[in-house]
Amino acid sequence: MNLLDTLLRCVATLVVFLVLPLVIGQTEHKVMAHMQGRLGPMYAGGFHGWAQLVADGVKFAQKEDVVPAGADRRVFRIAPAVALLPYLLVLLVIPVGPDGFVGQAVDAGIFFVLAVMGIGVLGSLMAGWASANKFSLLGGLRTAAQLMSYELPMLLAAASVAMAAGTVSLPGIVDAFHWWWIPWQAIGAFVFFTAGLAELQRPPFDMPIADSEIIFGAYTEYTGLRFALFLLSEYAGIVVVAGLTTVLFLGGWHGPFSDSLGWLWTLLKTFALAFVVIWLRVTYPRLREDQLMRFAWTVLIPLALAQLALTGIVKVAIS
Amino acid sequence: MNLALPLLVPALPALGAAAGLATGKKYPGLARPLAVLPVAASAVLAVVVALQLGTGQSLDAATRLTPTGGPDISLALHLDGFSVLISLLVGLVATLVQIYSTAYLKDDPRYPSYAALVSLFTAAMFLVVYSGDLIVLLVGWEIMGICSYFLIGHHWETEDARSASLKAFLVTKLGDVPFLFGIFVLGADAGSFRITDVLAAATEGRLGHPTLIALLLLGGVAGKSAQFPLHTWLPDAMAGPTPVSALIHAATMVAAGIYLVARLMPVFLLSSAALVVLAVMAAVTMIGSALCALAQDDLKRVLAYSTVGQLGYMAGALASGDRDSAVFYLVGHGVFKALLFLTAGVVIHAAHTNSISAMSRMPDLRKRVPDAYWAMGIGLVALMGLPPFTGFFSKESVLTAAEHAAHGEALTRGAGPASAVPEAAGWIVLVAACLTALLTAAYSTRLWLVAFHGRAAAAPAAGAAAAEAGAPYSPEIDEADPATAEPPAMRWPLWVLAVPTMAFGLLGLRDNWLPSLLDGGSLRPTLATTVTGTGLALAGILIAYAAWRAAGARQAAATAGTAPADPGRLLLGPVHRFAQHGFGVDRLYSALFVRPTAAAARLVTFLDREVVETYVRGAGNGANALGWLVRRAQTGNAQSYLSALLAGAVLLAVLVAVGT
Amino acid sequence: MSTLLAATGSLEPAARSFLSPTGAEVVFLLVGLAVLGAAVVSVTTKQLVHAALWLVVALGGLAVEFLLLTAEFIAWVQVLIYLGSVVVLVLFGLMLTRAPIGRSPDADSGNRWAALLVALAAAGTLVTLVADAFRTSWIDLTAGGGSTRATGEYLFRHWVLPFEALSVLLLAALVGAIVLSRSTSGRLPRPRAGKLRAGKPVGRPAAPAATVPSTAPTAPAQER
Amino acid sequence: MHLVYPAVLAALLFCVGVYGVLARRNVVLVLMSVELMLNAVNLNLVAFDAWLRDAVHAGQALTLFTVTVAAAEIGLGLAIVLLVFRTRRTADVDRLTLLGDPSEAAPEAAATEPEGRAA
Repeated sequence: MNLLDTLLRCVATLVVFLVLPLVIGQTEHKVMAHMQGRLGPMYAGGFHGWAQLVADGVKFAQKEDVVPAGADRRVFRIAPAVALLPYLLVLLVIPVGPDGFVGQAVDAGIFFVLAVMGIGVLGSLMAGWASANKFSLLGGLRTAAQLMSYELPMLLAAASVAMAAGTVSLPGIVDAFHWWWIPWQAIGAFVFFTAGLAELQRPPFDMPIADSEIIFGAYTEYTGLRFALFLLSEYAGIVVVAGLTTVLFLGGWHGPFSDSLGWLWTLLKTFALAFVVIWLRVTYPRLREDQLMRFAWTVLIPLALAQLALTGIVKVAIS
Repeated sequence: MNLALPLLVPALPALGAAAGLATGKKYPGLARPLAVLPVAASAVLAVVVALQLGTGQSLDAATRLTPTGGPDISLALHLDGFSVLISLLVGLVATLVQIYSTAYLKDDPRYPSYAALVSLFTAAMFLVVYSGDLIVLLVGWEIMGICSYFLIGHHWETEDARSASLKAFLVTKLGDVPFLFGIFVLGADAGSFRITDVLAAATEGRLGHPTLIALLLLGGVAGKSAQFPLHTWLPDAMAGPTPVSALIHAATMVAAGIYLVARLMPVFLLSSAALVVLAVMAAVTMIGSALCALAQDDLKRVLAYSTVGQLGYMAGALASGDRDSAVFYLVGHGVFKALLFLTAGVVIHAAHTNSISAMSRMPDLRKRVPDAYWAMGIGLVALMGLPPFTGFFSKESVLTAAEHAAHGEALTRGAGPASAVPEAAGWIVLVAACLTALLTAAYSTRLWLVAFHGRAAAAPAAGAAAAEAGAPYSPEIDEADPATAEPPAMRWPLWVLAVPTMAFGLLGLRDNWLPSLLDGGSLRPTLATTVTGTGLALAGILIAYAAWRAAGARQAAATAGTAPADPGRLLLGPVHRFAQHGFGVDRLYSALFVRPTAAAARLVTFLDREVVETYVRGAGNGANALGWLVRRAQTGNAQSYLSALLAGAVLLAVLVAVGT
Repeated sequence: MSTLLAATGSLEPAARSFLSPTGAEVVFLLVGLAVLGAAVVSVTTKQLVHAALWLVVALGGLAVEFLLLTAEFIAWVQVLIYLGSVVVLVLFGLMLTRAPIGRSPDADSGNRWAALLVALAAAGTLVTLVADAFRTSWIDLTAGGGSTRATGEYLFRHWVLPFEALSVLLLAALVGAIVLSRSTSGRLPRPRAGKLRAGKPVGRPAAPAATVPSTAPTAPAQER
Repeated sequence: MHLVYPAVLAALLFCVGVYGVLARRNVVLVLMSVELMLNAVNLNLVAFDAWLRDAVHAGQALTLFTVTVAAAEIGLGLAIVLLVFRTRRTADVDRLTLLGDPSEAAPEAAATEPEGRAA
């Protein structure tokens, strides 16, 4: 009974994991096209090229799986999986609705999420090193440095929320949410979301994989399905970051009729954030590597610490 | 009487020496006044002290210097006729030597230290003379030893001077060892180191071991006063500058021994054995040294051997129990020997050589240094003992004393009973003194004739003569320009000394002149000794002159340019060769002591180098080898260190687990 | 049922044995074997980056072991710190010191056999000791012993002072690392070609290596 | 759970770490082996904490502290390693023998170097 329930939840999460990133990807295509005043892919599948992403997937699957001659084959092959799997695990614990509408409730939710997301760095590093390519190695190192730098503000912002809620369990945090948390934790939300963007290496924080700078960094030598997996991990990352921001800072399922329509609120907020992610990509220019690191250490971390202090003060004041 | 004056007498030269040493490097201009003035002041003070003391008086003052647990050591002053007389001599000679040295060592770079050492030497002699305590006397005695070492080695660049200074130091030290023990035994027996106490003890017969004491003291006396068998250092000491020789021979060093015996005469009179020994020593010394003097070619060595012989005279007088005549002789001899040495310095300065045979080839040496010529003549006549010069009276007094001693009625002048002196000692001294008078006259004549009356025609050039092989090295050669006359500072001291040389002996004629200053009693010559002594001296002169004429004739017959006429060679015959080398005493010592000592030293060196050092080296090598082994482990590889550490930890854990 | 358990409570240790392992024990054993295997490969493989990746496996396995020992929070800390940071740093270090792809012939030093000997001896000693000492000891696991709540309680109730001390330590380490890794080209002596050798003039031989720094480090990579 | 399982596992893991520390040439690998040893200790701490049912959970708290210290250690250690690599162009432990006796170590290193290269 219990095992079956767990299995069912896992399968459901897998399905979500396979669907939502595709939706985000498709959205990105269209949104970017519209924002830049161009058509975008219009033919695949008919209506506004809805099947474009599927076609892309098929194309990737058909491509030859090339491994460079000087590469470390095993590591080269494992790397995409290592990059992708953490997001799958994280997705498992993000609550969508109230009363156990979650893949798997974990006691130390935020902690688990951040710990597992930290593993994703390994994927980039492995890919970058195993490709036997200078640009790949540079990209991998840059990725690792960036991810480790931005993990700290992210952790601090999340800690602020956990402090406010008095728990590290994700459903517990959402349960404890009140509307006035939004102004209270606004700085934390900004820090968390921005750091999340950087974790995903999305523009404007895409220096490590900038194709015009170091020809896609760690992923230079990847083709076909493995490259698709990296892309998938990026879109899954968008889902995860948007979902986590929703759950932590935007109240998750809270909203009108949250008892019945809670999951919808969560999804809506997530999508809205994902739209912001795409929007930002089109809006902002890329940060230089040094600017990028300085932003993390001199802006985000002080902000996160300030938020932590504010949370502490208010928390003491209201209790 | 003011005690400060006698205290200032030794203190002034000492202070002058300290000041000279301190300022010599920085202010060389101060060296001359610092050298001359304190010594001269001391001499004046000595005169003042003598005048204040008066005749027949004595002064004693003492302050306890340090408690020893045994007999106390005190800073004691003892002034009587003997000491003031000798201090006058010391002051006169030292002052003249200092003045003479300012010219003689004018361009010497080490003049300041030299002058300071001479001052110190003088101060030490004053200390010896004035001291009323044997230990303080010993201090002055040893300071003189070290000063003589430095002064003889003044020209330390030369091998001669180095070995001579070492030899003088070691030989005198050899005598000082028994001397020190003698003083200790004396002090222990008498219960005091004060000389007055000692003498009192001697007259009261409280000394337990008079013979032992006297013989031990004789060792030191023989060393300092150059008596056989410790006389060998004195001829070698000629390597020092000539003024130093004058100082040593006339006034300071060698006089100290005689003075000491004279001072402790009552002690010696207690032991007839010691007197006999002293007499034999004196006899051997005077005859041997006179023979040696006859054979020497070096002017200064002749004079040195002559000094040894004259010291033998003094020792003979002492052996005869007559200390008055000994001191009389000492002062007189001091004056004319200083004159002779200073004259020799002038001559050597002018002739540029020490060798009298080389001098004989210089045609106008006589005219070049007329002062020296006449002064030398006066000195030599005094040395021969012809009346009315000093030497005559002093020699006669010695002969008289010996004659009396030989008849068993020694002139002890109250120092002890006349029977204390054995007749044998008197006979020995008398015979030896007569023989020596003959020889002395002979070698004096030879010296005079050969040095100033050589056959000038035989000499090609003065410069070549100086370079003649066999001529002893003279370090003073380059110190002055031979073309210029000797400076006045070198000439007028000669005349200052010539006056007492001629006149001093007359002081002994009246009992209330000089003798009253001493023990009293007559110093007048008796008729028998006068005739004997003068006759022997005249005989010696005639023999020497005849031999010189004969040698000159023989040389004229031979080809020109060979060895110059030397009456010594003719007179001595086969003995000449031995006498020239001091009868091989040096060689004997070398065979008896030096070589065994050197061999023992070599043995010790061998033991040290090969045996002891093997252990040392072995220890070092062992440590090295161990270090090498340990160093093998220090590779700098942290992992191997860590491996060893962990292995040790595991081993310990296992041992503990198994052990419990 | 509960009364029966209570009745047999005192007999319980005797009932436990190696022959009847529980499910958790079986899982623990299997994961432990995996951890051990990964660790052994990690210290023996000649491919440097692989060693780090095998270390990831070993450390991840240990996180699972912690979970099995009900130390949940520690398990996540293990994942966060070790897998997320330490190993990444190690990989950083390996890549910055130019770890080559493929086997490095000189991965093991000369005293490998001494090391093996020491390690085996230590293993023998320790295992003998531990097995002998804890032959009859059993752990009674209760859920929630290492939960976040429990951890927070003991950490901030009993261990506050050491916790704060550790924060100071971390600050010191941070400052130290920054100071050490700052570019100090002006103050550091220029790199030398090799170690200092006695009897050779220092300075002149250093010049070629300093002016052409890229040749020496790439040499190992080309050897392969 | 039987206490012997975690205890023996920890002991073995520790010894594997020991081997790594002693046998590895690259400094980074040595640091990794040190991490293995630390983790073995952690496992022991956690296991004994559970066994003793400690009221203040000393074992787990110490484990957390160990992990923190390990993080600091690896950070500093790598900084040092990189510094060493920057200045001496090598990360090999057994070539960092400046503390050894130079007159002895130099010929040794010179002898082993080509041999190591050849292998």
